[in-house]
Amino acid sequence: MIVGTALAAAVLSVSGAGKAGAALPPDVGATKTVESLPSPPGKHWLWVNDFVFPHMTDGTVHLLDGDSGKYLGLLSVGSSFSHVILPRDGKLVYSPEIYFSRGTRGTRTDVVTIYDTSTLKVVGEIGIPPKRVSSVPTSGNAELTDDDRFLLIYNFTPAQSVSVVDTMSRSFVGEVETPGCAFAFASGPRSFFGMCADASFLAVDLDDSGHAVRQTRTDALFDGAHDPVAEHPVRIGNTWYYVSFDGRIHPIRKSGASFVAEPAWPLTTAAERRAGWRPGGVQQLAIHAGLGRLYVIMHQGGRETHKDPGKSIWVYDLASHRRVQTISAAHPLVSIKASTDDQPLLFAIVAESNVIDVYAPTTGKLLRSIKDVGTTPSLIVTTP
Amino acid sequence: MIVGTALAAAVLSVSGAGKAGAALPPDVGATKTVESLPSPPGKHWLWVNDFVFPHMTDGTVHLLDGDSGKYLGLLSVGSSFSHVILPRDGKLVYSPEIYFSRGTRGTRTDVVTIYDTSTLKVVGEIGIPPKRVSSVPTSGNAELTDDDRFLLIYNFTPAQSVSVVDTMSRSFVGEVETPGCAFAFASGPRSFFGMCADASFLAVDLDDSGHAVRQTRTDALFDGAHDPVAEHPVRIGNTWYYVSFDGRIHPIRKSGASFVAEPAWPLTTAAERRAGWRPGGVQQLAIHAGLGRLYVIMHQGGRETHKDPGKSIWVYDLASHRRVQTISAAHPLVSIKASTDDQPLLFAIVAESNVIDVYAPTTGKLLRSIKDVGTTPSLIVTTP
Amino acid sequence: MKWLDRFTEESVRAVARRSSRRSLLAGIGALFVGAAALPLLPVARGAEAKPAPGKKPGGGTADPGDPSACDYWRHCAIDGFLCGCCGGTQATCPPGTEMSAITWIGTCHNPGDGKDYVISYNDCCGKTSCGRCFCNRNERDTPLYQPGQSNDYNWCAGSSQSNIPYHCSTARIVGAAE
Amino acid sequence: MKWLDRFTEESVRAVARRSSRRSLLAGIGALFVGAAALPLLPVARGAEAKPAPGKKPGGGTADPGDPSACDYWRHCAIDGFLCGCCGGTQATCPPGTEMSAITWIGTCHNPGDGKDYVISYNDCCGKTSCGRCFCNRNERDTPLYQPGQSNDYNWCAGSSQSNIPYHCSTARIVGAAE
Repeated sequence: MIVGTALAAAVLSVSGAGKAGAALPPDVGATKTVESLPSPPGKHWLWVNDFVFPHMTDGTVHLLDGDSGKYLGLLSVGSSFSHVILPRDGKLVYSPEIYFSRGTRGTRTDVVTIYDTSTLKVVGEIGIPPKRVSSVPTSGNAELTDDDRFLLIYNFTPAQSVSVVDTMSRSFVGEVETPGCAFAFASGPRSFFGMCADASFLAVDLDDSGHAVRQTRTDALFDGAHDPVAEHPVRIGNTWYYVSFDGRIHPIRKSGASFVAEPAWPLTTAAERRAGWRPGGVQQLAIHAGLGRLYVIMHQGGRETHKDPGKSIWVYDLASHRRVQTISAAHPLVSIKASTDDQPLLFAIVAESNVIDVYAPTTGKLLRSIKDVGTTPSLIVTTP
Repeated sequence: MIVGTALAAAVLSVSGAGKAGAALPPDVGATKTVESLPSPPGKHWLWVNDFVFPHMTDGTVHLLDGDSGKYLGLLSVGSSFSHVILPRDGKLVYSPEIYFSRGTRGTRTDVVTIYDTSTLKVVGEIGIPPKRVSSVPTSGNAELTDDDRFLLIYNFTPAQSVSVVDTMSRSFVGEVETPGCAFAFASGPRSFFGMCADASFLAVDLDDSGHAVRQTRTDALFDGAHDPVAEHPVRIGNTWYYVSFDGRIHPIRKSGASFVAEPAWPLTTAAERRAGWRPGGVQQLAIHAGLGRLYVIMHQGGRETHKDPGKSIWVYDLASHRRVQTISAAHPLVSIKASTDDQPLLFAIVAESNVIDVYAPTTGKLLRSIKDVGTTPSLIVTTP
Repeated sequence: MKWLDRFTEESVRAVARRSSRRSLLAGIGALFVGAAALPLLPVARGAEAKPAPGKKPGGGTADPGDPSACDYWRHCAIDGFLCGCCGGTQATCPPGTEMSAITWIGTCHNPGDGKDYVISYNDCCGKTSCGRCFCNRNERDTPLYQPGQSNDYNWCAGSSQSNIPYHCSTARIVGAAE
Repeated sequence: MKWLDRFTEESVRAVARRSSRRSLLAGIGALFVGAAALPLLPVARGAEAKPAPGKKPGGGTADPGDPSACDYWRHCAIDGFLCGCCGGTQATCPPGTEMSAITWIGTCHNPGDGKDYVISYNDCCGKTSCGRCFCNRNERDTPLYQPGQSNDYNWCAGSSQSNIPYHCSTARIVGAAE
């Protein structure tokens, strides 16, 4: 402390002895030392989720501004991360996180950490059972109910269940057993569904306290044995669009307390299928409700390439099922996501890289590439 | 469990229905499911310490066999790691580790984790004060006393002290204040020293319980203002060899309870100095007592390049101070370390890479390169 | 390495695809593939556990190829870091890790003897990612909602005391397939 | 990027080298450089804290260059990830991080006005490495046993509630040097 004061004196003395002319003002002296962000968040912001495959204890989320390409900030989110979940006002971030008392060993602790999107500071933490699924990141691993009241988290131990968290009281409510069924897709203010191994859907209704009051299991809604659908659907209203390995769109619609399959339609012509065109990637589908457009990452390959990246984005009119546009991507892509506003951007994760490409979806033009975004980015989450 | 049994039945049935001829024997059925290593460890083993700069919560240590180039195993060692310390029998590994309850936030816990070198399993843990230095990895951050009884750990909060750990009782003994002085270099069974900012040395004697009983501070032993020595010395007996930024070797010898400077000698001729030759890297020096040789990573550059990698290893005879050999490295190097046996290998970390090069020190021949060793390897530790 | 479509640590491979007992293993049942089954096998096969002379794994004509190479025949359905590059072998975990109790299963063709074998891809758990010899041969993979045949789960989770941390994957022979 | 010789997160730069008060700061004293000193300065300089019109940091001729570039004049002694690439600026930390109380000091020449400035390289702490815009200009660095001028310490340690985790580094003007 004595020496500290001595330094202060030294700095003040040299500061007072500058050359003639006004010097730049000091930054040391400004009250603001830490940035904050506008609230609510911009509609062209994106949260790039990174589970950091080579160092999975150190998961991260990178917040970017798609308009400027500016890197806005980072969240540190623990082991085997999947993705953050934002409520519709975008003012908070819910992050299901796993920690071990000794990094890769010791006692496991699962929490939902709550961050403020304006400060990126921790504003709350909710303990949950140490059962959260560890898998390739996928959006069905956690979602909020349609009124943002309950956070639903898929567990796999390998027994399957869903943890229900009340965001109002910030407490764990309980666990809903979902044997044979994966994921926790919200389907209303008090309901969610899982996808079952036999291609059926499990519909679960909750009461106002978050406890399950009804479970309804459908028949198989697609051909799970011969042409299963990929995990990642996109949703408009009460319809979820899935794509099968061979490139058929399966619209699944909520009907009452259950689900029905609308007629499936193909992305490809018979000739295109013969040429091996099929969807691929992780977040293979994107959608924009206002434009009525569906975006699909496409490539050519055999069935076992159903997760391979693609350099082509095929664009479909949801009403006519017709392909209306083809975007030739600058780089092979694994995940795409459209912003939800009226002047949307289409965000994409470039395969084998930490680069995020931003496209104008209507023109297909690559607007910018944002580099050095984490280590192994996997899923994009946008402002609701 | 029922289904598990069903699978067993299925596998057994298919196993019994193979084609004619003896099938390969099953591995499922072998009692050994996890490898173990010979004990004591080989003299040509090396522990490559990696603090994983882009993901510092996930520090690692990689154990390699320098003869075969085989990767033997890994330790997960927590945040802001420096290096492991081995007792002279090589049967245990002491690892000063830091953890936070929430990865990058929450409660900090510092421990010394003890691993068995044969199983690479945790066999003990000793709590220490959460004060361990976080810095560029350097060997003086932790050492064992010469009889392996006490582990000495440098603290920087920024107050400077040394934590003393009793490896016999596996307990924290206490903290020795070392104001103005850094590091914890062992200098006997019951003594260690620190290097002080004014180029003096602080000698500390311990009693049999590990408590400090005497502190002796020398005068300056080199010119800390104009040509300081790098942090990383090499040792033979009671002499520590340091190299200065400008390339002078400063032998510092323990004398009674204190230290004296032997005459310094230059690595370079005046012409070589004019040509900019100087030492660089992190672990810049290596030594082999039996051969009487000193190895120095050399490059050309200004004084501010004193940590830069070098593509040349200059070899000196310790008795005559003459350069007797020059090894042209295949790649720029940041750290070198010689094994301690009579047929030594010289290990090297390649700059900007995760490659370990293995040289025959007598011929200067590159024997092998071991690739994919961690993320940001920094320090090499060998079998004592 | 195509990390993103290929980073998955494990995959339950379908012995069912080649077995008339497929119906037993399909659906929810596949969830528990290997959970209890594999520990049963050692008892039945203790006498056969040692390789026959001249048939060292990875050596000779009976088990051809390099166990550290992605194209080694047993790796036909693997997805992860090869334990043989991490201090283990194709059949054992590296020192200090723990073999997962639950595993995923593949059926691979051995060009050395012309037979098909059921391969158990047990994960090794409890340390951070090995990071060496990433290998993915992603045939017959199914989505996560069909866990028994999906290579996108981390089977270290819940399957061992080590819980989540995934290190590498082995490729162990269960037996010859029909 | 020469990560290994250049990965160091921070460096205490020697105002002492340009100051007749060097003796005050040498040796053990340098340990506590900035620990209490810098918090004193804001009080003295509150009136000057706002940039003058036309002198926006990083813009105009008075403060030339790109604060996100390693060759920006204020970075003459920086060693770490530039906060301007991480959601902060050259003078502020990214959202959700915490500025270290202890800092290392450099003296940099501003080609815009021909003056030398004392620069405080406060670290931002509490999240994992930013990983973007690594920059090292490693002049006048001293060894770790001379902490006041060594760029090899992590000054997040002990200097903030966030403790060790290092995220990025700022380059803040303290004042004009003599």
